[in-house]
Amino acid sequence: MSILVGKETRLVVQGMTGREGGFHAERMIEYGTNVVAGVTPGKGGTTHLDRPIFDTVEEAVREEGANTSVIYVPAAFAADAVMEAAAAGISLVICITEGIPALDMMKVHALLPAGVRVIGPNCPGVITPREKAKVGIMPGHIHAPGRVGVISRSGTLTYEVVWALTESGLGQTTAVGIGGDPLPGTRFVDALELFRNDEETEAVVMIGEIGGTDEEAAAELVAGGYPKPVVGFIAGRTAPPGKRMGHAGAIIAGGKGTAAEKIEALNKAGIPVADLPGEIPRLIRDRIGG
Amino acid sequence: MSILVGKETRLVVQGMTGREGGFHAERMIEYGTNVVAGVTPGKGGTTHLDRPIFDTVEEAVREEGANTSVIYVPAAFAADAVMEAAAAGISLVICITEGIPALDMMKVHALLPAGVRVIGPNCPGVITPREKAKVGIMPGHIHAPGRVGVISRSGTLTYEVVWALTESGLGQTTAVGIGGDPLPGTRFVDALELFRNDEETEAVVMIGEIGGTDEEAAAELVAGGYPKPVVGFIAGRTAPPGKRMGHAGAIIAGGKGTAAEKIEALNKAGIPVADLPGEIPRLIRDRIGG
Amino acid sequence: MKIHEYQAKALLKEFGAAVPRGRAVDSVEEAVEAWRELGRPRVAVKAQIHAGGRGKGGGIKLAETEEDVRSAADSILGMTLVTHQTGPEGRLVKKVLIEEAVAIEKEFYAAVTLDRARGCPILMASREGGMEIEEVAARNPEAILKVALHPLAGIRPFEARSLAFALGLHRFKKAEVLKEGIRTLTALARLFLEKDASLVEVNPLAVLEDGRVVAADGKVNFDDSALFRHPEIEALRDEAEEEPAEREARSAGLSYVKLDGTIGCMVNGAGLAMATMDIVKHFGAEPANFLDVGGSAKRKRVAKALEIILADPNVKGIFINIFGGIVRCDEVAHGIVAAKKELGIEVPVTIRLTGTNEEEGRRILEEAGFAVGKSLNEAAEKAVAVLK
Amino acid sequence: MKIHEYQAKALLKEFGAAVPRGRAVDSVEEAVEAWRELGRPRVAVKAQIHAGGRGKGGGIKLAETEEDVRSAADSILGMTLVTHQTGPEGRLVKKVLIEEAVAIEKEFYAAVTLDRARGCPILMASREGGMEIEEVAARNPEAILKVALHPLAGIRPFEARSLAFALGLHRFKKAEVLKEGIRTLTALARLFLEKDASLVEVNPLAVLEDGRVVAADGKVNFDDSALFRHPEIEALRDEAEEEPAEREARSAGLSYVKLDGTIGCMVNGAGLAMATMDIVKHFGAEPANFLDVGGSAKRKRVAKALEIILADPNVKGIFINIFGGIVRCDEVAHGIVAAKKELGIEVPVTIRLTGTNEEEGRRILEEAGFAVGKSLNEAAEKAVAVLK
Repeated sequence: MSILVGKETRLVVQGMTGREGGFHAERMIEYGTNVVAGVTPGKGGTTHLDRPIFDTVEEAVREEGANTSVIYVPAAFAADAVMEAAAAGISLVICITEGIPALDMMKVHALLPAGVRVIGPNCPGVITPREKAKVGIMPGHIHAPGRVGVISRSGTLTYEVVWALTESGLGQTTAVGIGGDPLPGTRFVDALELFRNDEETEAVVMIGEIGGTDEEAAAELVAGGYPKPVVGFIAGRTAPPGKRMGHAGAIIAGGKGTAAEKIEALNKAGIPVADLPGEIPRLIRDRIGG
Repeated sequence: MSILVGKETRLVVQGMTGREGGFHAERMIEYGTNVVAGVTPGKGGTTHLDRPIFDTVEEAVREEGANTSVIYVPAAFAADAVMEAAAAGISLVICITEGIPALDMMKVHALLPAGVRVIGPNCPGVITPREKAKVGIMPGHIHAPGRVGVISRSGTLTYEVVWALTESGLGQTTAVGIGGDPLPGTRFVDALELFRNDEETEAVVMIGEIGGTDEEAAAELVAGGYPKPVVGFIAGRTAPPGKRMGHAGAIIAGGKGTAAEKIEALNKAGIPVADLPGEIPRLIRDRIGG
Repeated sequence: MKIHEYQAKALLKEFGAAVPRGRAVDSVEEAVEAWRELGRPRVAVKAQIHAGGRGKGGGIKLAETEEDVRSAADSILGMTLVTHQTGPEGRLVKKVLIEEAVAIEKEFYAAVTLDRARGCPILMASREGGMEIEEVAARNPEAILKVALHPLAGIRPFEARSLAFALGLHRFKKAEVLKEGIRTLTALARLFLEKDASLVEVNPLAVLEDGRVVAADGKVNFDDSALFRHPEIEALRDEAEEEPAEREARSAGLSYVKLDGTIGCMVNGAGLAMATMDIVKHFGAEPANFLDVGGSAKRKRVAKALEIILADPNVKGIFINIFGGIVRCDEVAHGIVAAKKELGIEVPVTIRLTGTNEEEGRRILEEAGFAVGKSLNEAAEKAVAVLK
Repeated sequence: MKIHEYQAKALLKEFGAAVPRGRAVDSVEEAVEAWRELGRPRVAVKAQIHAGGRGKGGGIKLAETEEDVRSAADSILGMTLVTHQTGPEGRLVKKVLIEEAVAIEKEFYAAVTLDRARGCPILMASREGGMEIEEVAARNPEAILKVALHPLAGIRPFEARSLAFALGLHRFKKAEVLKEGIRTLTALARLFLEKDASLVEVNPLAVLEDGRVVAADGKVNFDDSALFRHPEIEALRDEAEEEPAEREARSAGLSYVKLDGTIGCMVNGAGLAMATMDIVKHFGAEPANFLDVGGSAKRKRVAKALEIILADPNVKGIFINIFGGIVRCDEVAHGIVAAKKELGIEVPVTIRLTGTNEEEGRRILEEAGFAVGKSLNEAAEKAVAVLK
């Protein structure tokens, strides 16, 4: 068993015939992901990477039984693509696209049917190494099947941590990139809930950063009782207030959302916070042995 | 026990200082309804009929524990009044106002928090004679505590049936006016569900009319298994197609929604349909005796 | 409220749908002028009345020359057009639309209406354009594609796109058909939501040989309850298209529908009014009208209601059925007495009165020489019997 | 994106909020002219820069006579205004707003912003106007009233009304204050939603002695991601208000923030870039900047990034940290080599490279004379050590 993606994943790639979508669809197929179809309006009836291309997600669901979608659609159209996937009966929508207007995502959340989960936007995706399922843009080769769940607002910083876990022999159960936008579809608390009952996951790493209060919410959830050790990292200790640090969500606004506040909240909840990414494997081993 | 309104009702009257609202608030108090407050923006701090008037429903809930609202607000502002009540934590909103734009009600339904029930609009309200609780505009004196639940799209036609039930000695448990609009907040199927487990209700009368397919949906529900006898009446056998018969919802559009179709659907579900309102008590007695 | 085709097309255009070039005119001279302005093409001369089936009734003609245009406009303007929707009395044609005739490659159907069961607007479309949708629905319901719209979100791009693909708009040689079709479907939905329409129907929605997608016909009805916030729509009302008695009733705050029978009915409440018509029929007569005097029937309004009923020459008897609730029986009685004095009612009147202030109402009416019943069945039977 | 007060007020007015009469000008002569046009009232002369705290810094002056206006405008235009938000380098004032001084009875605070935790826009207001909201939030959070808005429904009448009552706007002698306040709150919310703002703040929202409610100050920020659909907002951009290096980076597709340290950082990915800054600090130095070369860092972009870093005179060393994923290490290496050739890098450069095409990247760099590490910690330590 795994969370979010695995052997049961039947993936449709929205924007598969585009440059980004095509490149990553190929990498996903190479890795072993079950990519069943692509969607590009107007290219229905063709094939790409030996997969059928449809005009609509609805057709991909009907014809190929797609249950998961990954979105590589330009920002102006991406929110609509998420809603199309949700309306077509896709239950997990992973949105890679960066730069979607905040208002569009608010509307998406207000309209999302019950039972549909969105990951992202502006995220690297989700990977479950043991089941050879990679949905997103992360480099597959740095991952290894293992014991640790990873939840992160970042992309390359996640790779850094993932690689440290791989090198240390701990590996990953599933790594979830929840994305760097201010309104992620899945937050730390949601991802923690998913890992809660995942038998293979022995510990969870939370990679947070400045901005918002999602790390604090996660700390509260863990303080309320969480069955496995959680270890944290917070990027942006040296970030100045009022400046957006790349990610739309990484901003200390009105004096709130500093790294210091988050580290304090995590520590209070009994979550050790690493000073350097490289310390994370040791913090985990201290707790789960091996 | 009763459905919808009863001894537990703590009623706030939205539009209580208006002509209609004031008149009916007085009638409701006379009947025995527990009217705890009125709301008229700008008149907060005054009293009317010995009840405190507030500027907002939220204050009526906070200060007086209102749990039910009745709306006598002009059509242009009524949908907003429903949403205000729902947002303030009122769980039952009975909207008397006629002539609310259909689009406004669609938006209300799309925005209604879970657990909030709307009755109406364009309805006479709800009355539970046994508990002296009358919320709406129906004349109280024609009702009598009894054994029959009443659900109706009409106003005076309901009174006609209620009076026949009262004269016959059958009386009513609760009479629910669901209203004559095309998009009622509570439909026949919903009201039937409420009566399903109401111990005092031995039979239910459904008073339908031309337009829409809510009677057909109710027939389907009953055909699927309903624990008490249901008797029907359908107004508009002689109504021509394409013409709105007073109620916004009473129109045979595109050849659909005729009385004949509805009567057939009810009969198929084993629901006898009275030719004349006066036959209803007999049809009920045939089924529940007494 | 209904509006004319030319008005509907102007609205559709405002919301981004393409329509054939054209202009509505009142006279033959203007018709010729409009044809010249269009560049003297082949045109359709279309009678502007609030009813469908105009073609079969001779209300739509094609014309290519000035003479043709003149003669078509001359024959249609001023005619009384009878279609299956006008009733046998027909409608006087006061305006014609002079419109460029378009070269149609394929006809579709598209409409937005209210889905009562789902409680939302619904966008419907079909490849079987030019036919009445009820016919398609009866014969081949699968052919009608439906998209339920969210009342707050309006039409979302993927919804319009999916429908356009499902209709096969991407299969035309001209690639722009798909995009044009999406734009048109979006326009229909936006018009429906932004103007509080109750129906927006384009039939046929025509794909032209040159790749354009145009609303070759257009029908838009509005939610009467929402007209208060659309004065620009209210201004489109053509009172001449309404039944005069219904118009008069509406302005008096009464709800009245003329029917073909002989028993005039005056009732308080729409449901009871329908039931009363049904009872009249049950006892063997035909109702002359639906009339709801409303929930706060004052004497003046009651008198006005009787005046409207009496103006119908078919009326041979009147049945008044009042169940007093908010409406007080004495107030109604005063209205009936006033009407009798002012209008001199000459047909038999049967009255059934019960509810609030019933005794006082009965006394007033009996003093004025009316008999008053209490039981609905008995009164109805009597109302019908007096005709015989 | 930020805009000036005068631009914010024009937008607020467009959406139905009242603002004091006034005009923004570039010169002393125009300032006097604007004052004359206003009817020679008492006016405020307000420096237009993208930063708060202007009053304390001498950027806002009152004037009543032509001489006053002239001297106020003269002293403010062209000044370098330093406030707690500008940093010590201050901002050059190129425009002043000449605005009617209003007689304020009471000051409120009102704003719409994004509530990240709830995922919706939030309308906030407080009776403690004129103060910074953070201060109020810290001292008396109960004083801040909040209404969570539905992103599709926008602000509903009852929401604006409830907030206006909660603020006590119905308690003013002038009855119109309530209605005016409701209109203003509604305008703020509509502006936020219709223009994709990230902040709409009116502080103070002033109730005037004559019963008017006006936005005495106004601040509007926009969601950068949504500017593509608001060219009219993009047109309000004042590039002179932006840090030149940040502007240059933005147009090259780089995300760059200037800081005060000495170690220039070039990283791929925003999270890793922040973490890299933190590591530099951890080992005892200060980062000179945040710089994310992005997810598809091509050699040209890498070279540009180095150019921007090197233009900062504080930079004493460069730390390049690349975790190749989509980004290929060889491509980055080519960019570094190209930059070295073109720019002649004179400060020490420490490189950490790992991930996709790492070997090739390492080879290219080593051939060009760079040392390349693999471990982040070691590389960071070394980057900091070279300074000492």
